[in-house]
Amino acid sequence: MSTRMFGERITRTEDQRLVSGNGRYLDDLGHDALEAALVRSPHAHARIVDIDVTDALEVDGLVAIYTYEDLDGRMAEPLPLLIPHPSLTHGRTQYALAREEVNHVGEAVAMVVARNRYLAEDAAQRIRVEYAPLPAVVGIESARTADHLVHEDVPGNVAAVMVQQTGDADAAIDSAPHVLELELEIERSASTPLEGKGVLARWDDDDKSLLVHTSTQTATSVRQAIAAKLGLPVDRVEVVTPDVGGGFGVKIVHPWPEEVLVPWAACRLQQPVKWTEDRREHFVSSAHERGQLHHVRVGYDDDGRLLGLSVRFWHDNGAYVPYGLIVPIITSTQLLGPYKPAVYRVEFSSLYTNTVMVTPYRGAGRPQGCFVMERTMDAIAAERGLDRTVVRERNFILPAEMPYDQGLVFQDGRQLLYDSGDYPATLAKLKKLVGWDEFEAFRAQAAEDGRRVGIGLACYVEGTGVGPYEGGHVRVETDGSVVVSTGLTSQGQGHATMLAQIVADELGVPFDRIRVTTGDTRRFKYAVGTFASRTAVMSGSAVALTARKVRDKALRIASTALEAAVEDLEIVDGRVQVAGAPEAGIDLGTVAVLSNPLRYAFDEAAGAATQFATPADPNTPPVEAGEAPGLEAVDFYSPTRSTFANGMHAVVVETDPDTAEVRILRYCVVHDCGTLVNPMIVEGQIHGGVAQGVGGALYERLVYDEHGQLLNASFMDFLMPYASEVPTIEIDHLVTPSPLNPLGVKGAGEAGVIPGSAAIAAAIEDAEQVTIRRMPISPSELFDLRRKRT
Amino acid sequence: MKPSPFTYHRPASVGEAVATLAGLGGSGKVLAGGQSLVPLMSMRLSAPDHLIDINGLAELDMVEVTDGTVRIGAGARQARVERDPAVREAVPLLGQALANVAHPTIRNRGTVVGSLVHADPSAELPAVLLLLGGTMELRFPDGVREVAAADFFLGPMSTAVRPGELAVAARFPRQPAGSGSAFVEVSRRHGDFALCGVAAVAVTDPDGAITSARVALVGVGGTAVVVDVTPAVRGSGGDLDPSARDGLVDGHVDPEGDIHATADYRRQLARVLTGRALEQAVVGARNGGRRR
Amino acid sequence: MNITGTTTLTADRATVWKALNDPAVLVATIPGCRRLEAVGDDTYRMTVSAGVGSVQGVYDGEVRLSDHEEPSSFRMHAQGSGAPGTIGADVSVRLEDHPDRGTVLSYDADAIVGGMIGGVGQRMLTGASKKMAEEFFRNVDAVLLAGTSPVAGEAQPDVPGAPQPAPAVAPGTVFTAPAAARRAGPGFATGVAVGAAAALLGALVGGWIAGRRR
Amino acid sequence: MTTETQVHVSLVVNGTRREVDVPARRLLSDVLRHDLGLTGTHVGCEHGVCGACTVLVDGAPMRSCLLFAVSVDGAEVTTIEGCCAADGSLGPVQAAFRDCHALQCGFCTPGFVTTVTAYLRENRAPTEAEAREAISGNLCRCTGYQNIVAAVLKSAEATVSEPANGDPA
Repeated sequence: MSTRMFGERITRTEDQRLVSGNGRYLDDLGHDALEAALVRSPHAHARIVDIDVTDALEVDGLVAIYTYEDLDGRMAEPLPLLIPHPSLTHGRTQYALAREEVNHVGEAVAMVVARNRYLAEDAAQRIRVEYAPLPAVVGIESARTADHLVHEDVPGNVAAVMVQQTGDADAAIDSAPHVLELELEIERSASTPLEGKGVLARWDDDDKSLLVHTSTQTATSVRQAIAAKLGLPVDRVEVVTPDVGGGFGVKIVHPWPEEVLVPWAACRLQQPVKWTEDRREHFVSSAHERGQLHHVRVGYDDDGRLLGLSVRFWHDNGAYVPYGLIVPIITSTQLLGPYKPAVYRVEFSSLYTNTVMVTPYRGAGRPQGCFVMERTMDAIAAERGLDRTVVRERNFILPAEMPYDQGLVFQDGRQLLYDSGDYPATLAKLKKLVGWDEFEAFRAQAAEDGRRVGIGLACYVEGTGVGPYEGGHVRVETDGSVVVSTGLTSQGQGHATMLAQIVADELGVPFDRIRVTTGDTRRFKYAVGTFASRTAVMSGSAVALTARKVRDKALRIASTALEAAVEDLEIVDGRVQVAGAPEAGIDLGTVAVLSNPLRYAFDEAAGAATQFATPADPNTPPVEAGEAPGLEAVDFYSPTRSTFANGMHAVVVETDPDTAEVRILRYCVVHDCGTLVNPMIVEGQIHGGVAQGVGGALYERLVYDEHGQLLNASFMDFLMPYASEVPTIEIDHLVTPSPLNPLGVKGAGEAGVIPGSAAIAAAIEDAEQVTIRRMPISPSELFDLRRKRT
Repeated sequence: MKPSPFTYHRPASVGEAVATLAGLGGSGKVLAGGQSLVPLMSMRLSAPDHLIDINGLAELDMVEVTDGTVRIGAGARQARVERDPAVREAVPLLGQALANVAHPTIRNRGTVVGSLVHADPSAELPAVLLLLGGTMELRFPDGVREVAAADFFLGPMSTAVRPGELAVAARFPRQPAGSGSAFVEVSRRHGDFALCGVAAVAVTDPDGAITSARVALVGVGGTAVVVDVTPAVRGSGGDLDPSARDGLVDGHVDPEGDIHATADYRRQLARVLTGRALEQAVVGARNGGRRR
Repeated sequence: MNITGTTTLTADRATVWKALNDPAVLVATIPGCRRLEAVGDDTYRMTVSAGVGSVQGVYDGEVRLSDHEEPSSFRMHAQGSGAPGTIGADVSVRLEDHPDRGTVLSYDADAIVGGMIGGVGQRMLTGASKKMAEEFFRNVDAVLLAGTSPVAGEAQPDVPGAPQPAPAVAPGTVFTAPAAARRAGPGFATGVAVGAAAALLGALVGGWIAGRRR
Repeated sequence: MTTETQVHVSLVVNGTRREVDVPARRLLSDVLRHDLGLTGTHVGCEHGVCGACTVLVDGAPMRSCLLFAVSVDGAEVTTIEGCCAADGSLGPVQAAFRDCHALQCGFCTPGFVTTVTAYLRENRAPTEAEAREAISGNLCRCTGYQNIVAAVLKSAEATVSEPANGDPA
């Protein structure tokens, strides 16, 4: 067997292109295309009285202006509610262009198409929209009191109320020796990838077909949505994902208004049309996340063991809910982390506000849940006077208890059943890595120098690799190279490298002979998308299964050609040979030739497969029953339920006694995502996740005023961390293979971000002896907390 | 986010630039480094009908260090001034302040005079000009006028520059011999505008006693504010009495709260950073004054 | 955003009241006010060219005065929009006799700033607006001190032969500002907040962005 | 509105003279990307904060989204495409970014590579702290910067040995 690729730190095949400026992102395409700009609402809530485009018509280079009035057929209907749920009793979604009412600042009201973006913006600026402002509902409190309604047909602004429980939690809490109640809040943030969204559509009137490039996390589903909206046969629409400059969740939502408007305009104008989202548009019209308010009631015994846990929380879903209840459902279930409260009850309300809609952002409700659970653990430890790690250990689910049934229904509608994990071992590794037991000595030393330091930790369990399925296609070309494709998309996770590593091992071909394509519906039409840390689990398993099929077929064909038993054959470096007698063998390329009986020889290799060249039995069909021409296969992986990765972070901070500035001295991560396909890539995912966790804890928040104006809609005031704000991250791995999939892998994409706010809040609290119940926290806010304390 | 159309002027001389500006009345806007103006234009918050580009004017791209002053032309980039050894020797505070101005990439294009004319209440450079008692040189068709820093900054974003006038240079007096200086600030992220920033100049006598201690604070009012804390010097030892120092600062700052920090927190920073800046400045002064 | 302030004017309450409710005075004292058209009782359409520093914009809007309690208080409601953004303001103005002489004016403005400016104009909002409010009152005070009613002065109805604006202004009457007033510095008109807000927005955004990278 | 007047702009881009006629308001970033087809320069915010559009103008890193092309008429511009080695293979900074896994989605990478290329000419042997400082004007949402810092240090070693690489022609 050739050197094993699985588990190796292979540098990425994508990078040669990307570091030399040869990436192809959405706006790098379609130089011949007309460009679109949108007129967006400056009001959070208003009726549209009149739209006057007269002035805009004078703009040189203007091609078209569209408003709701122009939308026909299903384009005139609201965009789809992607994930319906029985509890989502009042689901509302937006129109591609606002109809009579706008429900958040930034909602699209009109689309301008012009010769280029400059001219499109000239025209957009000259369109006069007359609005009749309505009272805005902003923030959870104003949504709950419901003095005003976002949607007049949605009483109380309540989109959904959902309850899950494993027993009578209140009774358990009431009879517990100790009870605590906490109010915990996380503010709004957003994915903010460096590349915004973008769509390029080309209509071929001769072929009556539409080719759409879009910066999305799901090409196959965008394809279906466009076909449905434009009333085109699905087979006339193809969607291709170019290089995507980051997604982090915001690009899994679809179709964005522009994803149907731009193709629709391209069909009408019979010219290519492109829209590239600018940064301001991204802030006011692409999805946000995180904003939730939680009330916790917990009962526990003298040792800090959880006897009953009851959580009630309010989720600000913004103006619309196209993505259903995924975020709050994840919070309500993943909140439990590695712990096993005797009884658990959770109830949440998903509330409408006149703000940008809320859909998953990396972590997807888990950072909130982790913050709630871990703050609760710290509060119990403080109240009991116990070490924070001890309280956690006492509540851990033990390895012997795996698989562990939490008795809840997860975001995929399946049982919340942990497949594997060793939480005590993870914690032991973390304590060692950060030096938990030596910290008091360090604190004392620091205190002597007049420095304030603190340490905190947080644990999480993450359901990864949710279904329903992903598939793979693997084909050996006659030159021996291998093409692999899977339907989900890539936004920089190194999928092409990771999947090639898997195929290289399964098929026995050199890594550099493998080319991987993702997110191109011309190549693979059945897929779900890239989210929930699912690519390695889903597409990784799918291409592994597919490669095995191809391998079996190669061996069958080769055994005839080599007149050797399949069992005696092996594939080494792209060559099928008899084990122990490598001189007797044929290249996979030749096997590919033989797999495809030919009448015509288009090249020399093909000649070997023509009807007079092969010594085939004239009395059997050239393609045997049950076989198909070509050395290729398609297969799918569809697990019964998710696999559960876990991890624990510890943070050491120093706070400035005068300015209340917070500096992270150490950030330690112990991470268990099962087997690692490429540790370099997994660590990169953790680094990036932690940076977003640090941002969410200390810098990033989206601030709305009471009128629904987003006050920091730019990179100048939305404080995404620079290198100067992100600490060096120390990582240790634990490997508990998943029993659920052929590779033993678990997802790793979101993990890093989950415990950030919880761990950093704990560390600051430990340094400052203040009580932190709300994140993020700024120096100014810490300064206020200090004053309240004194 | 693309700018509105405008008529572009590239004058061949300062005279032509001034004539063009004057001819346009209020409708002309000067483009120097453009690190503030261009994003404003891309957001269409600024849409001048005419843009007068002075980047090509060699006569403005100069830094003159004389016995008395450092004169910086409107074409001189912040990065160049920051690195100029003669400037560092004559007015160390300028380099100390420039190191806090955004990021190096911005300083490669941004100009010192452009920043002064922009008059942002959180900008570092106006504090330096005010603290050192510098002047601005304003050209108009019939001549030049010098405006003292104290009369130049009228409020947030507003200065004494009249329509049709071109700020051609800024003059920074040499820091007194035996003086030390420092600039410290707190911002949310490295390179962001300061929540509060303090420029300090201290002078000590041969025995190390403080004879003069002055600061200029940014981010705590409509313009940078100068505070003379010399009265807080405590008798013989010649050190500053912290509470007296804080009292003087409190009397001069009137910060506003915003989404990044409350007014109270800014007041706290004003005190703390004044203390830190002066501490560094005094150390500098006691180590033989302007560091060479 | 909420802006409140108090200032003392030299003139007596009645005079100040009259001035702040006299479109001819307003059009002359609101910096950058190009045009003020009476479209009904106490309702005016206006065009203001305002801004600070690099940020200039032309804003069109409508203003309505209400809740008159002569000579002690009135409310003002304004909606306006221009390229940089939109403004909606609700201002209540109170006039009290100064114990010695003159008038103490206090205002309480609640403004909604929308559009591009709404998202990037935050940093110096209150500070700049207060400063500009003071400037505006200095202007008004100056006009009143000078004693020359702008009505008899440079600001004239554009409608030929229109009567001098009486307390009730005939709909359709258009006032234009004296050239001088158009280029005056920024000001915050509690009387007519559109101009104010416009100027104010300008200042804020300009300063704010500049703050990030000078 | 009538057709905008075009201004002539002449630039030396990656060693080659390029001439374009564009409106005065055309940003250098758009000229490079859409008029000259050098799409390696990316636009992440158009207000000068993210640094993705950073190119070298007469050797100094600048935000191409904050420059009107006409205002740098006659300048020498180096883009990410010009940071390759003379033979077209990866330059030392580019290679270090690949080897250190200093990029994920790659959108911000060109701005980092140009910035680092210029920085290493001034400081050939940065400490880790200096390396971090050197890239602290550029935003990356994927990597957490740790591997980018490593790449700066690695390319410093490489550039010391082969000084010519990455320099504009």
